[in-house]
This record gives sequence, structure tokens and C-alpha cells, in this order.
Amino acid sequence: MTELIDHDYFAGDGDDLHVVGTSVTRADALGHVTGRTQFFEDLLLADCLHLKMHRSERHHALLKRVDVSGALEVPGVVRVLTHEDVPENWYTVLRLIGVEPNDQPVLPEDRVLWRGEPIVAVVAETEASALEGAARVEVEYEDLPAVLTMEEALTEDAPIIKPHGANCFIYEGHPCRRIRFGNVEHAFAQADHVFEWRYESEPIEHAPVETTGCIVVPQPNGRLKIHSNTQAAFFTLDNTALIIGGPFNRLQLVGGTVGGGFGGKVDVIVEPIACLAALATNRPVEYVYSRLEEMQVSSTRSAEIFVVKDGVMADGRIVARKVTCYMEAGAYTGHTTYGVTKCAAHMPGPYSIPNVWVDAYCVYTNRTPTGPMRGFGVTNADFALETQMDRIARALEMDPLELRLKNAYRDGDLKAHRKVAEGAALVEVIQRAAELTGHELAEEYERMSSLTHAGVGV
Amino acid sequence: MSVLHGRGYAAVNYPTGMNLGGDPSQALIHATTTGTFVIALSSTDLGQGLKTVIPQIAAETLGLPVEYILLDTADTDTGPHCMGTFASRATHRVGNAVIMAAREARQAMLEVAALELGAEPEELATDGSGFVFVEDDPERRIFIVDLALAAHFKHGRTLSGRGIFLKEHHDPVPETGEMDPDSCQAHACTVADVEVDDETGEVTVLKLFNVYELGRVINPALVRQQIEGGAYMGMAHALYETTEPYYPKRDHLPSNFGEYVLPGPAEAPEMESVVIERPSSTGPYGAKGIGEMTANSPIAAIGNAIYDACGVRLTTRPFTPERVLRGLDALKS
Amino acid sequence: MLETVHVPPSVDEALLALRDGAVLMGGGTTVMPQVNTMPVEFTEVVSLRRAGISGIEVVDAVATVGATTTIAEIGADERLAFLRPVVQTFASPPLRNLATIGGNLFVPQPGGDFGVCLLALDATVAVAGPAGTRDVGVAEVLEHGVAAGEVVTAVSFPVPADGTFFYRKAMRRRYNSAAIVSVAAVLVREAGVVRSARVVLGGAGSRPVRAKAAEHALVGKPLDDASVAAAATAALADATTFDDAFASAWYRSRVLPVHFRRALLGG
Amino acid sequence: MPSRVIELVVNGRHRELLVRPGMSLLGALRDGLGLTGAKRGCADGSCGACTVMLDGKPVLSCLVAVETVDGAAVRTVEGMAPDGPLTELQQAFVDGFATQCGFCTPGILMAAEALLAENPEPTREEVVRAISGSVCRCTGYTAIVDAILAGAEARRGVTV
Repeated sequence: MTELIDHDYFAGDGDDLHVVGTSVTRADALGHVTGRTQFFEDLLLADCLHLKMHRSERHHALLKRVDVSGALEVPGVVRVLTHEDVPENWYTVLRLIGVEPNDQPVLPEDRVLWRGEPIVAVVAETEASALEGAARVEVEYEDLPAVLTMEEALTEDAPIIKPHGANCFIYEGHPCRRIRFGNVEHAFAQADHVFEWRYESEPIEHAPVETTGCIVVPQPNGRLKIHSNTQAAFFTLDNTALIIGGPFNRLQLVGGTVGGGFGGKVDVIVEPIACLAALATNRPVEYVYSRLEEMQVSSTRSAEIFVVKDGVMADGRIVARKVTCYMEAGAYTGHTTYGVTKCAAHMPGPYSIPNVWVDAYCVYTNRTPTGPMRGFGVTNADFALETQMDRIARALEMDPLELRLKNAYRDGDLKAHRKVAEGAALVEVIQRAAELTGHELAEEYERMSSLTHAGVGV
Repeated sequence: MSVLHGRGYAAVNYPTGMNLGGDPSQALIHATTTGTFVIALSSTDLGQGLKTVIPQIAAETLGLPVEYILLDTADTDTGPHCMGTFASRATHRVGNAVIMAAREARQAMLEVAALELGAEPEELATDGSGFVFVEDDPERRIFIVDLALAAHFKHGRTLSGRGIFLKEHHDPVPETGEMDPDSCQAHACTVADVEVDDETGEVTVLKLFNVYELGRVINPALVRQQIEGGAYMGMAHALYETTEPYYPKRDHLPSNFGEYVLPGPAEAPEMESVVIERPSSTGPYGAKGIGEMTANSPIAAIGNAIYDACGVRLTTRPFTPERVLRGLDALKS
Repeated sequence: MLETVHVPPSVDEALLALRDGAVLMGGGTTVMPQVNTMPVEFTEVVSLRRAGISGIEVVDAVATVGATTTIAEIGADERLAFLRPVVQTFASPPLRNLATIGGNLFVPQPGGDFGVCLLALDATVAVAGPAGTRDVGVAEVLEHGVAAGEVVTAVSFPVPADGTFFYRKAMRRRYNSAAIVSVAAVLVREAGVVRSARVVLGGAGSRPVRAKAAEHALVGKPLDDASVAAAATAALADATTFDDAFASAWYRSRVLPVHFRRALLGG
Repeated sequence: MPSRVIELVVNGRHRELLVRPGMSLLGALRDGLGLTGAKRGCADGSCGACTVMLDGKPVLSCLVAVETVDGAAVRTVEGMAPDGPLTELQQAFVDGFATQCGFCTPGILMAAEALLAENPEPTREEVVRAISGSVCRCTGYTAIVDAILAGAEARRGVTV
């Protein structure tokens, strides 16, 4: 195991530290190897009820009739919940940071917008009864035209599936988040080469081994204690409180030991309805996703499309980068509008490019609502940008690392989002990677540093 | 049949903290009669290591061994607010909040020690051993347990502190996209060596070289876990993962870990990882966030390595054997 | 909803328990996922775990394997060492300690690895029912299953001579995955020339497929690049590949000849 | 729908528990006996987090109807270090930073324990094969395989 930290670069002042910088044994390792770490589902309650959902079988349809009588006849079924049981049925999780409108129902009222959308919650003594009950709910649909791709969603005559009248999120009157820096068209005209390529990425499931879930336990003092594997305790508590109504301090959320999150456990999707079920029955209620639900119902990383157009000089300097990107929100906004803005903020990648234009769309379709995943808004962007750099290097017959070093951003550079860069180190990680892999760099590139612009033919 | 070898590169940066800020975290800390400082949070550990890293930061600030720090987290009745664990923010935000709280607690600790040792707080020092001592006369010292008992029962002093870290939120300018998205940027360069079976399109990742710059490393072993665990996830993203194998058609959707094709233990590539430190101006002891970026650069590095090996340029992820083989067939025709 | 799990101590009692609508369970790898996660219609399950029909006998080079013998037990038996490549690419160790050879006959492709092998081995299936026992060719069971109320009690097959059994299962990862395509073959050669050939394909239909065209292309020729190439192409005619989460029909057909050759000639 | 009394010898202790029809061994261990070391990741045999030892063999306990193994001997992760000191294998996982979220750890330890019981000096490939039924989404497996090899070596070192 090679020594991890190379202290030759940026020799810091870390010598007088005692604990920071040392490989302290994981505080949770002992519990993990003895099987005694407490995950939310390891709370064993004798009289716990189980909640299962009856889910939509259609991509996009009106709900003509929802008949729960069959479910109520199943032995062990205690309660059934529909939208009528949800005090504040319409929400969007980022309303906590000012995003609107509240475009998502906890349980739908007149239509479903994606296959798998929860319609009726069935609460029963055992999982088997809840599953049976959920299967006995009868729903009569009237299909509506479904929009299943982003391209389709943005065409002129596409059916509009969102109440605000567009199949994309509106950013302060614009259909997309925008970056306008310099003049890309002018720069394209001056460039020796112009390359435009397209990249696509399909949805990815977080697939934590522990599925999303919670147990809500009514407390003697009338409050509700939510045992949850959420990644964000108060974010979940506040959103849940807004949905179920009543005083915020009625809720307590405990957890913090999560069997893998990767961004998939911050959707506040199981806690609200489980709280309502606990209030309705005055008994503990567990609502945990099956593996099938985690795979096809829980949020995924969004499908994304990038079109990257670069103006490049013969010597490899990139003078213009125009990026059009489409991130699929699926049926509801969720976190995607934030992810799109984060994607735009990331552009044009770790390079100083004087002219940058970005149009980043948050697109709605009749598909499983997407959510944040590790590298939210950036992972698929980096796939596009770093494949683009490889293609430029090939086209110019330039060394791929030297092309990146030539364009790498440095301290003091103005980024496209107008922030002055500081603490840059792209040059150094590339140089160190070249050293690690025996990759020869020309002398001028060896000497480059993030601290100065020496050696860059600006 | 031949196996083609290729190498690919990718270099990336990644922001620390929720985009555009507005994501505070708070920490409370107090000593008990056991001489141990308890940190109260509502932050979560998804396996990224918060429960280990945060006590290290508190121990460093207090000047105590980490064994004298306890972390009590994720109870919204007892732990102060935290925005949540995502956006590579926890070490940075919670770390800064804990430093602020620990500094206040340390000051109270030094003041009580000064009373016990008959000296001025400014004359006192710690060396991580658990003792507070007069810098010029180290024999005049008191151990943290005795100090805590004196504080509780003799001097009536609470050894506690409060901390919060907030990067103010600013909305982007709609017309230009001007915004202040991050507290600092981490960096990485990944080099991937792959093998392509030109008869089946199967790609094997032989080795991943992971070079990172993460500001100050708080715990090297945990940093390696995130770098190499993330690089593996990047390989999984690159070559295997899709919830819709026939996207955009919604057919044959995987329902479990059998059908959702993921690489297994046999697919773990050899890895060599190196970290360089350029301490950040905003992070706790210069730390930057790492959790979210480590799956990113491997994807393009692997895609570029496939091109280097067999000339097939893959622009749709995942790079399945079918896509590689269709590319090879197209090159041949 | 499930109401009763019978654990009969004998086949006869299992047959009695198998009345209206009871579902048979071998290792549980098919039934328990349904019981655990789905609303099930059946109300009774009959487990064969303790019905006394496991164990391996080899007499005069004919193996008889009890229906509830687990895949792991087969993998541990030296007398059936030729099946080890099949066992090692069959799911994972903790699952192999549960899955049974009898149960595997009913698993659709691209699962059912042992159905592919037993068809290549020209196995016979012993079936017990209310009207007594019968022996039937494995092809029949693979194609039509058994009648309601019947129980597979054993499978028997000639142990192939050294060097005559060939097996390859192409997967998306090296262990614990379903077949993209699989090839199982028993080829008897004399003086370097193939005298008889039984070749079966997995991932080439909802059930294991006898690759008769491929067999025909092999018989009478030495086992070399030329004959195997011809047989590989012929195998495509036998196959009806399909789309699923692991691979598309296009991809299965495209790589079938490659894995066919690698199964018979290595590489 | 009558429940039944089932007897199991779990981690060396004779236990009796009342089980509903079709209850899995995993459900019996967790809900019946409060042994929550074995985890439910999928309940369909695809994740390995519920692996325990049944009569000496590693099995996916979610796929075993507990009524069909009345009287069996079961070993769970809680039985590895019942009275405190960790086994070499567990210590190797701690020292080797082979855990992150910890949800897959119990199942992998059981699969590894089963391997070492039969093969005290496994090759890397044999370790990889032994845990090929367990999904880990955090670590990328290498630290886990290294820890199993280190645990095996330490155990051999002790007994030799």
C-alpha cells in the first residue's frame, strides 16, 4: 500500500497537528463487525404496523375511480390512506430553500404522472396483509398521452404534463439556467477549429444495500418519533411537518446511521405518509421500500444529454465553450432544479475559457422522478467534458495531459460564473498523475504551476 | 480473437458545500464529569466517516486525545440543526462548526486549568496527551479528568461551546449566471488502463491511478476508502449501470441486484492512489470535501481508454459490451 | 396469502399434501422471494427439504442425483468433478447451498444452468405422482414441466468420459450472474473424429435449446477450427435469442458463435 | 393461520420461537429472537446481507422458510465474538478499514467465516469467489478481500 500523501507538493504547515492527519480507527467499525450497529430497521416493536403502496400501472392517466373496499376486506388490514388523508398534499422538497411551485402530491388527486406513482397507502398488521391489501385496491384509469423522452418533452407540439404550462422548469422567466460569459459566437468565428459533440447518460440507481425506510412511533406525550435512514434529519423533519400540518415541534427524527445513501435518501418520500398512518392508527408504522421499489420507484440519477461545442486554436487553447445540457427531472421537480444550477456552475470544467455559454434545462417527462446522486449535476457533465478534451487532443494530435495543462484554470482566473479562482490545483494533480504513470511531459508543462500563468501561451 | 490494451485520462474539479451556500451546520460541545467532551449534532453518517472525522477535528482543537471525544448524533431533540449529508459538505461545514464550539470550550478549559495551576490561561498549553500544563514549566500540569471535576464541583464552570458555519446564500443572476457556488474546489486526475476483448466487446479495467488534491487530509485511511470505493463506483457507472437497459423504452427494467448488473468483487481493478494537499482557505484545518467527486473522473478516463485500445468512441454511458461491439463492427465495415 | 408450509418426511406424504393449488418448494430460491415481497395467490407450500430425496449415487458410470441435492453438494462430489465449472458459475456459495438440481429444471432461461447441462447429458428424470412413478427424458420436463401434483424425485445421467464434456457460460461479470449465452456439449471422439454430439444452448430461448444444426456440423469431422466455426454459425439457426436486463437478442446472437468456439476449443 | 413453535440452536444456545407460516429464517432471527445482525437488503436472494450459517453452511437466510429447518443449528455474526474479544477476521476488518456503512459487513463476515472453516489458506481468487454473493456499494471490495486474507493469515499464525 503506497504511502497515500505526497508532502512534496504545497508543503503545508501541518507538522504540529496531533490528531488531524492520522488514520484513527473508524468509530463505527466495532459495531459493524459484531453486527451490533443499530440501523433504523433494527428497532424491533411488537405491535408495529406495516405500510405498502398501491402504485400506478400507467405512465400518464386520469384516475376515474379508486376503490379501496377490496383492500379493507383483507384480514389484518387496519387502515387505508388516500390524498384526502393528507392535510397539505402538495409539496416540493426544495421549498425549504425557496423553490416553487409545489408541483408534487403526496398521494395523487385526479391523475398519475409516472408508472409506479403511489396512489393508495394500505396499513396492516403484517407485511403480507399490507401487500395483499395493496393488491386488492382497484383503480380505473383513463390514459393521457405520455411524454417519455426529453427531446419529445421539449418539442413544440408535445403534450404539456405540468400545471405551470411547460415541460421544463422556469428559471426567473427563462426555460433554462443560463451562463453568459464573453462572446462565444465571436470566438467560434476566430477559432482554428470548432468541435461539437453530443453525450448521453442513462439513469443510475443509488442501489444502497439498505433500502429507504422509516418507523414512526407515537410518543406518550403526543409527539411522533421518526426512526429514519434519511441523509438529512432536519430537512426531512421540516418537510414532513409542512405536509402533515400541526406544530413543527410535534416531530422528533432520530437516525444518522445509514446503510449507504449516495444521495438517494434525501427525498422525504416515506416519512410523511408513515407519520399520517401512525397518527391515524395511534400505533407504530413501518414503511420500508422493497428492493424492487428501491430499484424502480425510488429516485435515480437523472438521464442527461450534453451537447458541447468548443472553439479551439491550433496550439490547443480553448477560446470558446458552448454547452447545452438536459437533465431529466421525471414527473416531479424534486431536487433536479438545484442539480441543473449546480451543473451550470460547474461549467466549463476546470479550464479557463474566456467565452462560455451554457443553457441547462430541467426537463419533465412521465417517468420515475429523479433525485440527487453522488456528484449531483457534475458526474455526467465530467463524462461529457473529459471525453470532449480527449477528442480535441486526438484531433490536434496533442498529448492529452498537455492539452489539459495548457487550459487548466489557475489562481486568480475569473470563472464563467464570475468567481475568482483560488486554491486551484488541477495543474499539480495532472503533473503528479503523469509522474505516477511514467508519462513524459514537455519541459514547459513540467514547470507549470497553479500559482502563476508562466508557461501558458496566453 | 485479440485483447486490446488502452490508457485514458480525465482531470476534474469538484465544489465543496451545497451549491450557492445557504446550508448551515451547528455543533454543541460540553465536557462531562468523565473528562470527556460530547459533541451533539444532527448530522448523519452514510459510511463516509463523519463519526470518525468530526471527533478528530474536535480533539485537535481542544488539544486532547480523540479517545476523550464522544459524538452523539442524529437526534433532532438533542442535536442542533445540520442541513444534511450530501454535496461533500459534512467535513467542511460540521468541521468548521465543531472548531468554533471547541475553541469556546477550550477557552473555558484553560481558564479553569489556570485557576487550578495558579497561572494565566495564556501561559498554558496542550500537546494532545490529555494534560494541560504551564508551557514553561510542564511539570505543573493537570489531567483533563481532574480538570473537569474541578470545573464541575469546585469552580462551577461549564466547559462547553457552540458553533455554527454558514456560507451565505446568494441567488444567481438570471441573465449572466453570475453566482458564488462553492467554498473551495478539490481536484483529481484519473488514469485508467483497460483491456477490450474485440470479439465480445467486453471491457476489463486492469488498473486505476487516482491522484487527488483535497486540501488537508483529516484521516488518510478514510480518504483512501472514499477515493478507491468511489473509483470502483465510477467503473460501475462507466461499464455497467442503467435502470433502463433499453432507454428510453421502459422494457426489461431490473428489479433486484441480480438484474441490475453491477460489477462484483472479481471486477475490482488494481488501484494506486496519491493525495497532494493544498489546504483550503475556508475548510477546517484546510480540509476540502471529497465524498461526491470520486466516481466522476474514472468514467471518462475509462471511456477514453477504450478509444485508445480499439478506436471506438463511446458517447453514451454505460459503455456496455454491446455498444463497444457495435462500434467495432462499424469500424470494420 | 400463505397459510401453511408442509414439511412432509417422505415423497408419499408430499404427494398427499400436493392437493389443490399447493406449491412445491425445493431450495426456496424461487418461492421465498414471492412469499417475502409479493401478494401470493397460493395458500399452501409443500417443502421437499425433508422428504428424503437428496444424495448422489454413481453406479456403472451412471449418476443418480436426488432432486433436493443442492448445487453445492454436487460441486463437492469428486465423482462429478466435470460439473465444477457449471457449479462455480451458478449464482454464489450461499445460494448454492440452497438451490436444488430438481428445482433448477423449472427455472426459465437465462437461469436454469443445470437444465442446459442435463439436456446435453441426455438425462432422465424420475417423477412421482398419485398414479405412481415414471421416468421421462429431461427434454420433456424442460419443455412441459410436470403435471400438477407430481414431484421430480431424481435425475440420472451417464457420467461423460474425461474430455467429452464441454461447458461455457458467458456472463456480464465473472461470478454470480445470469447467462448471456451458455453452451454445454458432450462430444464423443474416436481417432480424432467426432462420432456423436449433443450440444445445448442457454440464453437462446425461454428453455434450453438442442443445437441440432450445430451437432450435425460437428459429427464426422475432427474437432478443429474449421468444423467448430461451421458449427458455431449453424448454432445461430438453432437459437432464438431474446432481450432482457442482461443482454439484447442482437448481442446474444452476435456473440453466440464466439462463445460456442471458446466452449469447444478454449480461449 | 396457525403459527408454530420452532426450535433452533442459535450461536450455541437452544431457542424456541413462535413463527407465522412462511416466515423466513431471517425474519425468525430478527423479529423472533432480536438478533438483528443479519440484514434485509432485498428479501429475494440477490444482495447477501442476510447470510448466516445453517448447519455449518453459509445460506441466504431470507430464502429459508424457518418451518423447514426445525431443529437446525444456526450461527450469526453475533455468535462470532459472543463474549467480547474479536476473532482475527473481525479484527482484520477493523484494522484494514474494510467497513464503511457496515450494512453488508455481517453477511460478508459469515461468507468469509465459512470459507476459512473449509480452507484456512485461501487464494485471493477463492476469497473473491466466496463473497461473490454479497453486494457492497461503498468500498469497492478490495479492502474487504485484503482483510479476509489478513484474517486468515492471523488465524493460521495463531494455530500454527
